[in-house]
Amino acid sequence: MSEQPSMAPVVAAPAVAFEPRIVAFFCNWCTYTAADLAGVSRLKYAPNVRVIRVMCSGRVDPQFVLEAFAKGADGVLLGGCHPGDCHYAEGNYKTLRRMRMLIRMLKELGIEDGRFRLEWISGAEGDKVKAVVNEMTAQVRALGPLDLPGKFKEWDREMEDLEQHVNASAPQQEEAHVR
Amino acid sequence: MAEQKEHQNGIPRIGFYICHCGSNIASIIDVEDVRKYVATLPGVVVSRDYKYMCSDPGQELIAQDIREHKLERLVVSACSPNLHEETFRNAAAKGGLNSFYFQMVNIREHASWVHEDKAAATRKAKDLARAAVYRVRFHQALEKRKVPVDPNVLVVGGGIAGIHAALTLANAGKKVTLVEREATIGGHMALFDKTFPTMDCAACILTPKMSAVKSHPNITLWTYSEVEKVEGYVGNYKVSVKRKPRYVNEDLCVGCMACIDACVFKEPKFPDKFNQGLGKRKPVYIDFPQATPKVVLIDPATCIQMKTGKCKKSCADACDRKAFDFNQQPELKEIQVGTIVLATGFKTYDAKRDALYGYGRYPGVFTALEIERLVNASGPTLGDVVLRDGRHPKAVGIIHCVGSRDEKTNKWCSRVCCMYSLKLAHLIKEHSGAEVYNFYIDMRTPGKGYEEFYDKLLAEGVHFIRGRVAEVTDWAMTPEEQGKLVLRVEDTLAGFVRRIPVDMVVLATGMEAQADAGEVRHKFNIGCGSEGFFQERHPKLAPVNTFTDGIFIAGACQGPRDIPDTVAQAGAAAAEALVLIDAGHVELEPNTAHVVEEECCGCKSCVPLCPYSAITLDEAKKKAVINEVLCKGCGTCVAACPSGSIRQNLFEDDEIFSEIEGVLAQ
Amino acid sequence: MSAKPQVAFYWCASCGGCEEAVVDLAEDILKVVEAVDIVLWPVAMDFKKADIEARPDKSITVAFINGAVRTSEQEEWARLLRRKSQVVVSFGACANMGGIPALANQFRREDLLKYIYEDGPGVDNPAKTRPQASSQDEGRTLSLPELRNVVRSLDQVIDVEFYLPGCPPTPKLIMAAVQALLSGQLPPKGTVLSPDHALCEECARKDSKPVDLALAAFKRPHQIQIDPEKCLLAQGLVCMGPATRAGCEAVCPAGNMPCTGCFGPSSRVKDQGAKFISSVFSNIVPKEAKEIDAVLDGVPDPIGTFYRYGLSKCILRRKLN
Amino acid sequence: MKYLYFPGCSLKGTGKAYEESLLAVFGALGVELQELEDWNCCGATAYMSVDETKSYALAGRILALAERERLDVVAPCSACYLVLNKTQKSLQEHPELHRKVTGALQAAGLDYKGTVKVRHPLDVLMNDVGLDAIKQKITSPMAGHKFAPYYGCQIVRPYATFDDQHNPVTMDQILQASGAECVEYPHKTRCCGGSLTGTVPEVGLRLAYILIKEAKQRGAEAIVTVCPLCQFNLDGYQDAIAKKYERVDLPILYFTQILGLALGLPAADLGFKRGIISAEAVLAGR
Repeated sequence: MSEQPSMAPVVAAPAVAFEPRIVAFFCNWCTYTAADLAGVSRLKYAPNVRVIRVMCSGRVDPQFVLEAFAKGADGVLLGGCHPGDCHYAEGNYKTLRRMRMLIRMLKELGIEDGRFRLEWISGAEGDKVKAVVNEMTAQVRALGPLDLPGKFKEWDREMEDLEQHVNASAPQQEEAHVR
Repeated sequence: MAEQKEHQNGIPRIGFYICHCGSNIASIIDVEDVRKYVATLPGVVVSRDYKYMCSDPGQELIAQDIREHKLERLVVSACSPNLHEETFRNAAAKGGLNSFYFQMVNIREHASWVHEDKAAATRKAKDLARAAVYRVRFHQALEKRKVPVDPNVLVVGGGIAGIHAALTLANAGKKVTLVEREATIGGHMALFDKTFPTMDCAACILTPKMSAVKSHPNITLWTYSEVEKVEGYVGNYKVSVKRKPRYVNEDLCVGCMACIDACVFKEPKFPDKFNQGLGKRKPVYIDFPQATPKVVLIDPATCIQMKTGKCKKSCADACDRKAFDFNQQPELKEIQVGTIVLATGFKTYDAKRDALYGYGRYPGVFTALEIERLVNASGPTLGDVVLRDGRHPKAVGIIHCVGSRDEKTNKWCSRVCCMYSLKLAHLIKEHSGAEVYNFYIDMRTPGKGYEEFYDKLLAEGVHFIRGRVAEVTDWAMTPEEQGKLVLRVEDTLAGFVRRIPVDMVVLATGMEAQADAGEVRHKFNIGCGSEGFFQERHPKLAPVNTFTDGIFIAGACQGPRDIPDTVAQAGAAAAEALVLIDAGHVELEPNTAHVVEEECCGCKSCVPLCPYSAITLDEAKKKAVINEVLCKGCGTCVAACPSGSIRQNLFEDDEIFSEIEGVLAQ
Repeated sequence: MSAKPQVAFYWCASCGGCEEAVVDLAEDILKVVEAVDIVLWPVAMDFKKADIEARPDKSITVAFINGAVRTSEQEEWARLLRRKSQVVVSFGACANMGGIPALANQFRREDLLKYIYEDGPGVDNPAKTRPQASSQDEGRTLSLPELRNVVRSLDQVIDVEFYLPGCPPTPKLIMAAVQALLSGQLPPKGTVLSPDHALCEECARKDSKPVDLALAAFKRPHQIQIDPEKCLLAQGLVCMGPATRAGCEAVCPAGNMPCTGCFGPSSRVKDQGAKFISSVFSNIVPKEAKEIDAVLDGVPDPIGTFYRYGLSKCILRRKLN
Repeated sequence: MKYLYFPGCSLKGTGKAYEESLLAVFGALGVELQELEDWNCCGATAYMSVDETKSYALAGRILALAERERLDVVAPCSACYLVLNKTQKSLQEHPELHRKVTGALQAAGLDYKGTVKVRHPLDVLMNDVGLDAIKQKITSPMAGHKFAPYYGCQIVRPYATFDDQHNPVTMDQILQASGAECVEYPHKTRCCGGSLTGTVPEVGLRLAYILIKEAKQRGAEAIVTVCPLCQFNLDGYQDAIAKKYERVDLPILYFTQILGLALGLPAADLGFKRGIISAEAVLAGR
């Protein structure tokens, strides 16, 4: 059996500097409002975060975090109201609890610490949005690309030869079932 | 400009619109590039950019396209949905499309205003637009929920803001309950002698309104009471109010004050809170002659009967209406209201925090509020401006911006201090003939007649020294300074350091949020800004609304302001409440959750997660059920349902998953 | 060619339990044998690969394939059967989600081989010999299947029509599936052939589950005396029942053991482990990160617990390194 | 309670009375001080202005030695306290500097992670020992004595870690706990003249004179301080002050000396003899 280097990172040294893509889930009442406030205050921060609005951080299913990574996010930021400040009384505590477990799981699955972050940012903390986004962007930039879609493709490349081999013996008129 | 095309294999027909917002968006984001790009996305049949999407022609453009191009979904890239989501939902409806087939993209607050790199901001705008285009496919037709609005109103706080709001609502025929923590309404305004810049007597303009509150048939006045708990939602709040015991029956007392004369303490002995501790009162007391309601109360901490049970109770004997009840207990009242106006006011900055100004160390240092009482004709000295040792000051220094505009304490301008310092300067000079020095950083007099008032004070010979006082000290460096308080200050107009000896120092303390503003806002489920004042929904366009519908804020609980602004805001809050009441119902976002019965296994995982007890287990069917009226749409149960059997309108799993896919697709 | 439907059984990376499950049909198997012709069943009958290769494409009515896919040989068989069959049923937890073999996705292939052929406590291999895909022996070339870097579910290799869940699927579900296939009354492609709600529905302990679990500690089965009547979650055990599809009739809880999730999630859930976390941990007692962590310490192996059968189908698929 | 003790040069030289009284008082209160082994000069304020990075490395060495002991460091000298705190803070806030300094330290077989807490004796007495515990051990209260509590500039500025920047009160409260009275002394954080007495004596002497004169006028029988440099300045230049202005003759003492007396420790163990201006009046009857 030969060792194939297929677990190696897919992305070779990129020609242009790596710009992380961070997906953020912001709760409507605190963090989303804080991001609006940062805008109204014309604070300037890194353009790497894309915000998905939810009513409460409690709506954020750990599946969303995993899905964001799987679809190509280099980092995922989750923003909610400060403990005790949730618009829905206690949604953020529920978020905190489940995300503490998710953090363990991500660690076990080899996703570096800095790629997932949970922050409490109140509606008045536009400056904190700026600080957190800048800090996390720098941190993820230092970690480099995660590129799970690329990794998935790379992993499945080990099946290509055989797929072609089996397909080659298939009759032409038949539609092959193999993926 | 626009791209149009025919579509397409089962994907709904989507219209995309990107707003220039004048140059707010277009100067950073290449809107044409975004427009062209989005036109290539599956499902998009119209893609346009326009100068102001929110304008009438902008909205009309959408409505027309919906009709002409048979649009089935709508995406608008513009500002924050908190601002214009409703506008474009209406535009969709105008075109005959269900309002909720719409998704808004925020590229102003979240992109053009916060980024400088045009290419990166444009990339971000494309990503966000793509996310919305992917998402909107899954949107469903929804209707807003209508709930009735209880016409009764609760006003919390009986200062001038609460008084004005309560009277406005009551005059409009609504039933109002006014709850005040102190024994009397009137708030800070009741402490003042005169009001700037007109110098009309505060009592003269305030007390008629106070008695109007008391006598108004539509107002229930509960003083010495505090809100304990608030439950429910817009239009339907259930409020518990604790009425603290006065140990005097409010319905029987007529305020004759015979009991006060009869008290076993012959002389007033205890510091009088109303007079900022400058005067004394007895254990049975009334704050001031015009207190409303005019009902005495007993301070249990100083009353001998309350402390020991061994007093001859001459006060009770003196009461011919038998109003005394030493066993009175706190009473918990519950009321139903549809809307709430919060007017809980402010507290003044604790002058002790500026150690170098010597408050609490030098008896000659006063706070502005203490001076308000000293210059007040009905105050503890009947308007005589005297030092704590009884001497009359020959020179008085007023230090502005104490606890305001200070990096170390409060950064904000308290807005009223310049003006009230001028007022006090005038009154002190008038009452005592003393030389008065104002030490200011900048004079801020933006208001009708305010600058003119400043001019008048200059003409009166009040001294103005531009400079922040470094310290107040009793260290005399010259014989003239002996026995005086010396203010050391850099006179920034003259350009040198001066030492001004005075007898009395007045600290123009700024305004802060109430000490318990944090607790109060939790009770009412509203927000506070970083300075601790209640947070308005929008600083310009919704200044008296909060993030909780049906709860409005008025006066200095929202931020420092003077009486004219406070009254205007109280009127605005009352009007906002009236809008809801007169509409008779409110429309609620349809973003509630529901359980799909045939999918639910009845595991109850969701039930305890709901803070509003909206989820219950149907014992017969063994399935969870969500009460839509109680559900506020946070989605916590949706995220937590282990078999994915709970759905949330507007935030469905497939909507969010496709938004994730869209934002990351390249 | 016979008029009876032609059926193939095949196994990939599996323990043989799924084969046992077929035998567990007991006398019902006679009805099956009567109704169909079995054209491939390596565990029981002597057919060769060449026999299958020789058949026309799509000439097999239905192929039941169990086991995860880890080697090139398994891949080849899967692809071959796909080509020759009209319907492929992914059979059992390993084929559906990677199963127990997929737990190997937590490790690099190199680390596994090194451990097994060099570092393991029972290994005596001073020459550090490892199996080679191709080697020479007395002039002949010997070949072995390639061990892939990733353990895959069957549908990550080939297209499949239906899934039979379970470790292994129960005879009842197998029989129902066979009957459905024979009758031609087929559900939509992609359907998992068991009820689409959570296991609690079928669990005798369901009513004893309190509304608010309010868990302050998690236990493992050997650490406590398990109450045979009471909801297992309520006893602090990690029971995956609420996040697991029904169909097994809660046999494990009935045997006083918590559900470990072998039926996979409902059709509404992409990632069983993530969803389970979201449900059970949202409602534990503490509110501070530190105290929360102390409770979570009671689940020492999160991946092995929440993805015992499903790591291939975890959204992240495997450990990155 | 156990702390590392960083004496610095002053407490071994001009401020010997401070060391003697400090050790005696802490001993009496059951607080153990373990002198840091192989300590070096803190660099004080002077070295900072000559070569900042090197001076950080110098102070960094002290912190690195201390980190190995896993104890808070007590730095009684105001200059040491300031320099060590400044170093600690700068290393924390500037990763590049931290890298340079640890580089230098590693060359000497040391390392600094940044975990050391630098404490002032006032801070320890107030927040760890507590006023109540002190009061309980007072056996000969200083009733009838009036002092001017003088903090100097360095322990409250620029970092006000345990007390108010402009009106510190910790020493006032400790002196009051010992039974003494404190006069209102608005000069408590004003400049003592510092190094100016050596460089621009006319300014330095004037500043020192103001402090002494004001304290006396306000009825204090001594200035009580926490800083060896202040003590040295105010005590040592009173002859020069007498020549230039007037003779004041006010004893300048350490707060530990007063507290020591109140704890019933013998005056002989508290370094009273080391002062230039005699403190006879304070000791009268003891």
